[in-house]
Amino acid sequence: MHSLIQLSIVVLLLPLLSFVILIFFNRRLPRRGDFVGVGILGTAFALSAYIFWTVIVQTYDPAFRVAWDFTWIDLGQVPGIGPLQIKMGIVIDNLTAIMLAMVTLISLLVHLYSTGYMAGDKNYGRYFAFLGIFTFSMLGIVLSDNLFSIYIFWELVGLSSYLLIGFFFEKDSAADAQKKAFLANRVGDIGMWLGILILYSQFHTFSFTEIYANLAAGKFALSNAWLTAAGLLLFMGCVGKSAQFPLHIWLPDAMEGPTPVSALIHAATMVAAGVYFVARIFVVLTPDALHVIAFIGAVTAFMAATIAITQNDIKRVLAYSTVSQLGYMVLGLGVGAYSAALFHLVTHAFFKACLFLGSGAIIHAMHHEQDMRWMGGLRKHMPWTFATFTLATLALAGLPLTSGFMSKDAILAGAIGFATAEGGGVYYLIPVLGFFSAMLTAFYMGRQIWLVFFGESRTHLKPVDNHHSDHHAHSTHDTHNDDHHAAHEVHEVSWNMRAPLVILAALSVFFVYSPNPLDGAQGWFMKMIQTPPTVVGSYQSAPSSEKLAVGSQQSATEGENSALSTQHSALSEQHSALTNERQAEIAHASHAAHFPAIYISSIMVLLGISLAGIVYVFKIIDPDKTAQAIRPLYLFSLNKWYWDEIYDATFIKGSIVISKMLSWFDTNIIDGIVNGVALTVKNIAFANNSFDKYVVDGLVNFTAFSVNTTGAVLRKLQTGKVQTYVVMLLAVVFGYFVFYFTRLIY
Amino acid sequence: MFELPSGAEIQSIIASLKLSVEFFIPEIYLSLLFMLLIVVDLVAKGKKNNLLSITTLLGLAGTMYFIFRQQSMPAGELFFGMYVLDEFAIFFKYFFVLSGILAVIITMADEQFESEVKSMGEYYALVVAMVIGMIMMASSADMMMIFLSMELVSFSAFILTGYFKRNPRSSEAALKYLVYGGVSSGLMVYGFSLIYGLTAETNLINISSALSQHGYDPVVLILATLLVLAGFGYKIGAVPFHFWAPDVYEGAPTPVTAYLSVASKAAGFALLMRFFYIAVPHGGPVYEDIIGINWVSLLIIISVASMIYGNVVALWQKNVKRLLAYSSIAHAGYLLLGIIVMDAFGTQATLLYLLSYFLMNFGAFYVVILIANKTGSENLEDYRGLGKKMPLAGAALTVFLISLVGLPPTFGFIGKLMIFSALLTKGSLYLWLALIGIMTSVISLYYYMLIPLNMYLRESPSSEQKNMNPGLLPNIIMAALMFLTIYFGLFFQPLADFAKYGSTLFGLKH
Amino acid sequence: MLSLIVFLPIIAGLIILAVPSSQKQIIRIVSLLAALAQGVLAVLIWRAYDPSLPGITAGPGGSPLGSFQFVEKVPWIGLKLGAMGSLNIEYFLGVDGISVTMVILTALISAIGVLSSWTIQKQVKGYFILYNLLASAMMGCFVALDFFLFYVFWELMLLPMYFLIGIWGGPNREYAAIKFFLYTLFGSVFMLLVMIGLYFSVIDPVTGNHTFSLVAMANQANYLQDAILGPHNVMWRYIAFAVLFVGFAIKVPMFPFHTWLPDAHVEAPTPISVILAGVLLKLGTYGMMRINFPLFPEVFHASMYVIGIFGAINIIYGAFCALAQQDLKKMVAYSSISHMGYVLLGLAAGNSEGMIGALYQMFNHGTITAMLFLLVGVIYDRAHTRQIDKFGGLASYMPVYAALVTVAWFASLGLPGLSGFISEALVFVGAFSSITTRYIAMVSVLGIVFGAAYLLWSLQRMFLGKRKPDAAYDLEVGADGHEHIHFHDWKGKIDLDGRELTMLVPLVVITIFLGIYPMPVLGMITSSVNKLVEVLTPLAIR
Amino acid sequence: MEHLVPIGLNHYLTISAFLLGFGLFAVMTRKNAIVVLMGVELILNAANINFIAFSKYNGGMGGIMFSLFVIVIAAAEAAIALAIVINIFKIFKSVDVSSIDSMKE
Repeated sequence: MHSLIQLSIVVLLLPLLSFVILIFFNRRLPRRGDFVGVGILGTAFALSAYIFWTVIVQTYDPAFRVAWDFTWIDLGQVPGIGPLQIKMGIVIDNLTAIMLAMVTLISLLVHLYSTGYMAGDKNYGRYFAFLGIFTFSMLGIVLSDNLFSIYIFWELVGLSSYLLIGFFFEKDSAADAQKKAFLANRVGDIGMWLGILILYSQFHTFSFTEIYANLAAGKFALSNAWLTAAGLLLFMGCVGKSAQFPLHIWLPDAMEGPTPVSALIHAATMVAAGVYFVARIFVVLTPDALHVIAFIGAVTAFMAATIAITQNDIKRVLAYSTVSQLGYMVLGLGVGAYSAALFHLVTHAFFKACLFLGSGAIIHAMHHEQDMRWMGGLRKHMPWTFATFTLATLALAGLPLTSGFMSKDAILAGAIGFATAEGGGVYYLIPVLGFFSAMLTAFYMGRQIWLVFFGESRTHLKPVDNHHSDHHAHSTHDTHNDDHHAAHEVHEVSWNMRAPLVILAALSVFFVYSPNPLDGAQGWFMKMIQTPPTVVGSYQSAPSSEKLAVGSQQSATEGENSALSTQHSALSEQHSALTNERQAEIAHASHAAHFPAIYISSIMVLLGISLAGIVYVFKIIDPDKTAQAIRPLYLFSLNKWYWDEIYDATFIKGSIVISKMLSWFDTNIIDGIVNGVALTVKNIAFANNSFDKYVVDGLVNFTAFSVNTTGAVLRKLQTGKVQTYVVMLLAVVFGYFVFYFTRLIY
Repeated sequence: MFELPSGAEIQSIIASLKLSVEFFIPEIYLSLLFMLLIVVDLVAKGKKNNLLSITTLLGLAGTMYFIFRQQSMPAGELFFGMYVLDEFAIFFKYFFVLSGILAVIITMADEQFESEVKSMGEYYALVVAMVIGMIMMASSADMMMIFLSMELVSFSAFILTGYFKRNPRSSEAALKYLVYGGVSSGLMVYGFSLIYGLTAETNLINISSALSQHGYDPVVLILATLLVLAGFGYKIGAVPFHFWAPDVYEGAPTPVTAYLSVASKAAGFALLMRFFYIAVPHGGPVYEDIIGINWVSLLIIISVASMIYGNVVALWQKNVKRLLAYSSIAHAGYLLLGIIVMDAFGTQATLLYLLSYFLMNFGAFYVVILIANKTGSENLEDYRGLGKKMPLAGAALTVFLISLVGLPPTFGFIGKLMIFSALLTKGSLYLWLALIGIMTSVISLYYYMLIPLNMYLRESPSSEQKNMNPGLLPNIIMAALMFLTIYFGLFFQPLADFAKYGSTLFGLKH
Repeated sequence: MLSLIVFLPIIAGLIILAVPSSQKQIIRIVSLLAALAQGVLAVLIWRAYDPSLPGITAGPGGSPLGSFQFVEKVPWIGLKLGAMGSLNIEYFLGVDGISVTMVILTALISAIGVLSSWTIQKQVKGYFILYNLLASAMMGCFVALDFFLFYVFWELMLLPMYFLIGIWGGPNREYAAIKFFLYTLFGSVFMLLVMIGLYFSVIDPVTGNHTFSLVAMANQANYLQDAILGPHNVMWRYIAFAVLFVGFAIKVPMFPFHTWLPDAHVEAPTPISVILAGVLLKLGTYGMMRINFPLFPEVFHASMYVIGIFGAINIIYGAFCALAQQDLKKMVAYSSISHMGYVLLGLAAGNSEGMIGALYQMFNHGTITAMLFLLVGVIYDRAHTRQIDKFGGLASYMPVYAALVTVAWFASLGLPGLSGFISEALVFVGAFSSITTRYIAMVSVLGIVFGAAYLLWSLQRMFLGKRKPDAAYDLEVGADGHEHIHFHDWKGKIDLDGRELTMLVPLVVITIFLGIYPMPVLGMITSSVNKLVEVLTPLAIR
Repeated sequence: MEHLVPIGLNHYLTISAFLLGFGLFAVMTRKNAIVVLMGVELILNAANINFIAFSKYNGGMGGIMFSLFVIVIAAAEAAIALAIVINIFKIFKSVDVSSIDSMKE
């Protein structure tokens, strides 16, 4: 077993250890054992930093890959298949190493931050335990080498997110939010699960490498539609987890959780897992699938941005911006800008975490005030927060010299290239939406910065009545009953909350990633993460000959250093000869589109910022008046495009109604049938019971008449009278006789 | 017109009579016991001690010995073919003597006799007389003998039914029984006369040969058969000849009810089997039309009617005795299933079912009597909460009822198993019959379970704590019956072999 | 060994019979000891079991001894039937991969059931006698390899169940009890006919007689060509299959034969619900795997589609009905219907993944649902109501209970890391891999969402948020300044007490352990199931 | 006298048939228990006539024997019947068969 593998296993298990310790013993430990969590995460980070160093810095090889697996479930000698095992395994390549370092780092910082932020909460210990299990599952996703284990950890992050969103479960809003998050994710997951099943049912394995090898070898028996479906279904997992349209609704509500959790799970890591997963399965995505993905990403980016501009809750603005940025990443993957998307994933993780922690600091300082309308003028009181927050904002907005600029620009360039490569038309919608969202991003971030840090404090403007409303965060927090008078004494947060801000802000600057502030492609990241050649090309229509040349030469370079090249390079090369021309084309187009993208995006960003300035700094346009002017649009945005209402009206109400109907059906119809049968039996019994009373009478009358007796006697014949019985006896004998007699005659 | 027999002939007649007598010892012995009982009754006038009952028990027990000795004797005809001795007869001899014994036992347990009648007088004598009659029914091979024995049984039964002279229900039952029985036996005799007219024979074996040799007028034969069937049907209490049964069973003293529902029904079946197996010519597959009239279809109709009618009407009964009466009608239907198969396996199944029915029905009635002794009622409502007050009785009754339903691990289940197996050996021909049997037995579960339902699931309205313990001896007997019901449900080998032994009839050509 | 494990409870019952009914504690302890002894034996069997032997059909030379384990085979009844040959019944016990897990499960659940019966105060003696009878019958069903013996045990279960529900049950118990009885009897009586039919159709290769031995029946070579259920009688074979299937499906219970289950559960006392859901339901699917399918492989192969559809209906229908329930116990009852649907689906897949998944799901559903019903019982003991809306915010006041409920609930909705997930996953993998059931599987996947929906919703309504105004308990501020709750007329511990923990913790541990490392159970069943699949696959496809 | 048809089997049978009819009629319609029982006797005697007639026409003593036994049985039955009817009269103060119907469904 490779030493890195052993290390990574340790890294994986350390947070679990922290969970186990804290969940059982936190009340017995001093300080509820928060130091355990921080210490363990520190160790984990140190180890993963070492892994990062070895993989990225020392062996500077894009094709680096070590893997290890073991048999988890052995299904024995399966008829028709032979020996069948379900394996679990770990793979470490550049992407893993980077994600490993990123996840552990942010998790560590959040742990540290939480020691200040969550201090005094009555479930303090449990909180750190939950952080532990989350980190464990997240690392699991990062390290998995097969679909099955990814699915497992996928669900586990869902669980930990469920637990952490509902950490203040006394609040109904929190309880609702956690349920909503879990269910929305479940919807995504069943899609993902079906996608996994499609691939498994063909190859009876979950392992990435084996599936890709089989696909490359053309062993996929079903039609291409199935393959596209598989890709899209797998992508559904990402839609749920990364809050893509139309399953984005849960993420904003997830802000009910503690702010550090929002930073860790709902900004930096878990939501990015979706993107990571799509990157992992990138090679099985057919062009059709990629188109859908690209459009979904674009729509998400745009929609979220439009919503973000009208939100007042500081965290909700950030939440929607997260959705928007995730949209960018998905868009990037969709258009084939593989490394750019992942690059944006990493950069976004850092500056968005920084923003969330900053907002946390603000909320903390403001004693759990979250509404930006009642903030303002904080820069004097909290310089550190102000500085870091602003830097992260610039990165998010994508101004030059920031990490965000490079990554976003790379994606947009890819979008343009994609559009041109696909021959323009409707495909230009994607870059257009991207650029427009960039502008909106700049606008709402500018708005936020202004509302929070500049101007005068507006705390006194706040209407007092919604102090204890549900929207009011942490209403059950132990230290919340001093809100009114505490509002004035705003002060900078303590060191253990400040340090993370600084570190994360530092990581949002360009030189961390690339020497050239204008081109991320020259940085180590883009070099280390390169687009793997698709394995589904052979399922496409054969390309025209002149493209073939490009494709082959392209794949020659990529075939060697692809993640697959380990054992199946021969296969992948041979067919990628006629497959990868599309990627190549896009790559070329993107290179061409690089500088146009820079210009356009910079202009867009400046537009956005200046617009924000016009509205909020120089007050040339009064936002409220504008809102009145375009009220429908304003409400549309404010109410998040009414998605919640729509879903509530359709799916949720729908299933409740159906369930009520079925349950009624169950108790009344199905059961009714059963009881009905029983009843009929009893009624037959009743009929039989009164057999003597009525039928016998009839026969009696008949027989008696046939023996020519008087009606007076007839009336007297009643059941319970032996003579009736005799008559009956004779009637039967006679009846039989007649019956057989006739049978004899005829 | 008839010339007198010569001396030599008379000699030979006497010789053969003497010969036959050796094979007739159990009957003779029982007749002696009958007279002895009357004498004893005269001696112990008025005094209500157990002298009579004990004597009866010992006497009947003694009979077993003679019957046992007959097992070693060769099967054959006695008294010029009037009477046969074969395994079939021996099986039923055991059966009837045992049921006589049980009848006496449960009579001893019934306290109603103290209140209703001054002296047991000829009661036990009549029980014995009935045993004799039934034994002869099972062994007679001649219509004349059949008639005689049947009337012997019937008359004793009439008197036993009306034994509670001052009890209107008892007397009413006796009257109904008398009239109905009289008419149906009368019809049967008329049918006999017609058969005699057709064949000039009264011996079953000769009848069958005569019928198959000389042929016959179908219409007359149909009429005759139907009339005969009326007589038999009345004995086995099968629909549509059942109308007397509910009233008589309800009105008669409970021990008599039990006795009738088991023993006299069994006697009827013995007769039915012998008549249909022997007298009906067996040409080719039995279930094809043999003599213009499809006997089996006739029996099928009767049995289906009995199963359905008995079970569904029982659903509405509130009186336990009446409920058991209807259940006995239903069981007649199940028993007929075994006869319909018309082969050795079917006979064996029927006999085994009779054994199981004997055990569980006597058991059920015994418990009913013990409960009636304490509560003085046989109504379903008055069974509420008895499960706690009389745990053993409750458990025993439940076991007997479960056995009547035919659930394992009870003897009743084995009976049903054999019957259905016999049906299915004919392939899918009789499957639908088996289905009806199954269905109706599911229905029967409902009304049988009404009794445990009342005993266990419901609380008794009156909570007075009087001693409900039926006493040591009854408890032992009850437990013994219960144990046997379960034991034979698990290890039925001996009884099944016994039934197999009993399933060979003299003169039956399979 | 198997005889011992089967009859231990009956022996205990006989001992109890001798104990005066006033000595409640002794009675309880006797049954507990019997159950524990059973558990020990189960562990011994587990340790001594050799997973390499497949079972299902006869081993080399037609002798079951080569293939089954712990075999006990003594002639029981041997009747000469003259023309019909003879009626041979054997006392024939043995386990293979399919039954051994069920044996272990049964032992476990009965032991837990005894513990949970500790609080029964009414007619303790009668209760435990019946309980032990039931335990024996269940165990017998799982180890019997002779159809007759199986049938005897099968029917033997009905009566104790009837009384246990009917006497110790809730207000509407009479209805529920008789409904259960009639329903299940209706299913099983037809089984009797099929059993007889099979008897006359099968010849034991060793003795040359007809036989009830399931091992011989599972081998199509032993069938008389034109016997009533012989290979030539196609129609009757289909009918017989259907009849058997309905008989078992009623026990499962499969839509539309399921309506007895909610009533029975709602009325039954907690331990009986545990037994019912934990073991009895498994008997239905076990019967299918042991009898229904291997005896009529070609019919099974023809009807896989139908079975799969019914499985899907169970999954989704059950989930929807559960979503609508107000009574927590009824919700759990419907959830079992939904989860047994997974078993049906896995069986319908007819391939190893599916069947292994189904069998494993049977085991896991046994443990998990037992846990659910125990937890429901806990709250019912305290609050005397199960209306979900009568609670709220319990998590703050009963942390341990809430934690266990969370584990159980998530196990039930198939969270990875808990045993339920693996079985459900395998079921889906199998169902999707088989072309027959692929689309059915795609529909059934919805069950995952709705399962999560009703479970999380009930969780939220009962445990999260704050106390509802009309809740079944009161709040009072304790000495330490924190709020506590107290239930009316409940003297015991508010949170779980020792006895309840002893019942629950083992189940939780098992659930988690088997979720992380399933091989201890899967290892025992794989070879048998693979063999079963082989038997079921018609030669054409094989 | 030669114009008179000689009495043949059919005449006997017809008579017995009539007897049977009358007997059944009596049993079914008469209220008085005694009359009902006389109806039963009629039935038996109808059978007797059959037996004797048949025994005359196809020879053999069986029929005659049978009829003798039937007569004896009839006598015994009459005795028992009377006993029961008297008892009924003691209790119900009437022998009207149709009024004795306390036991019914």
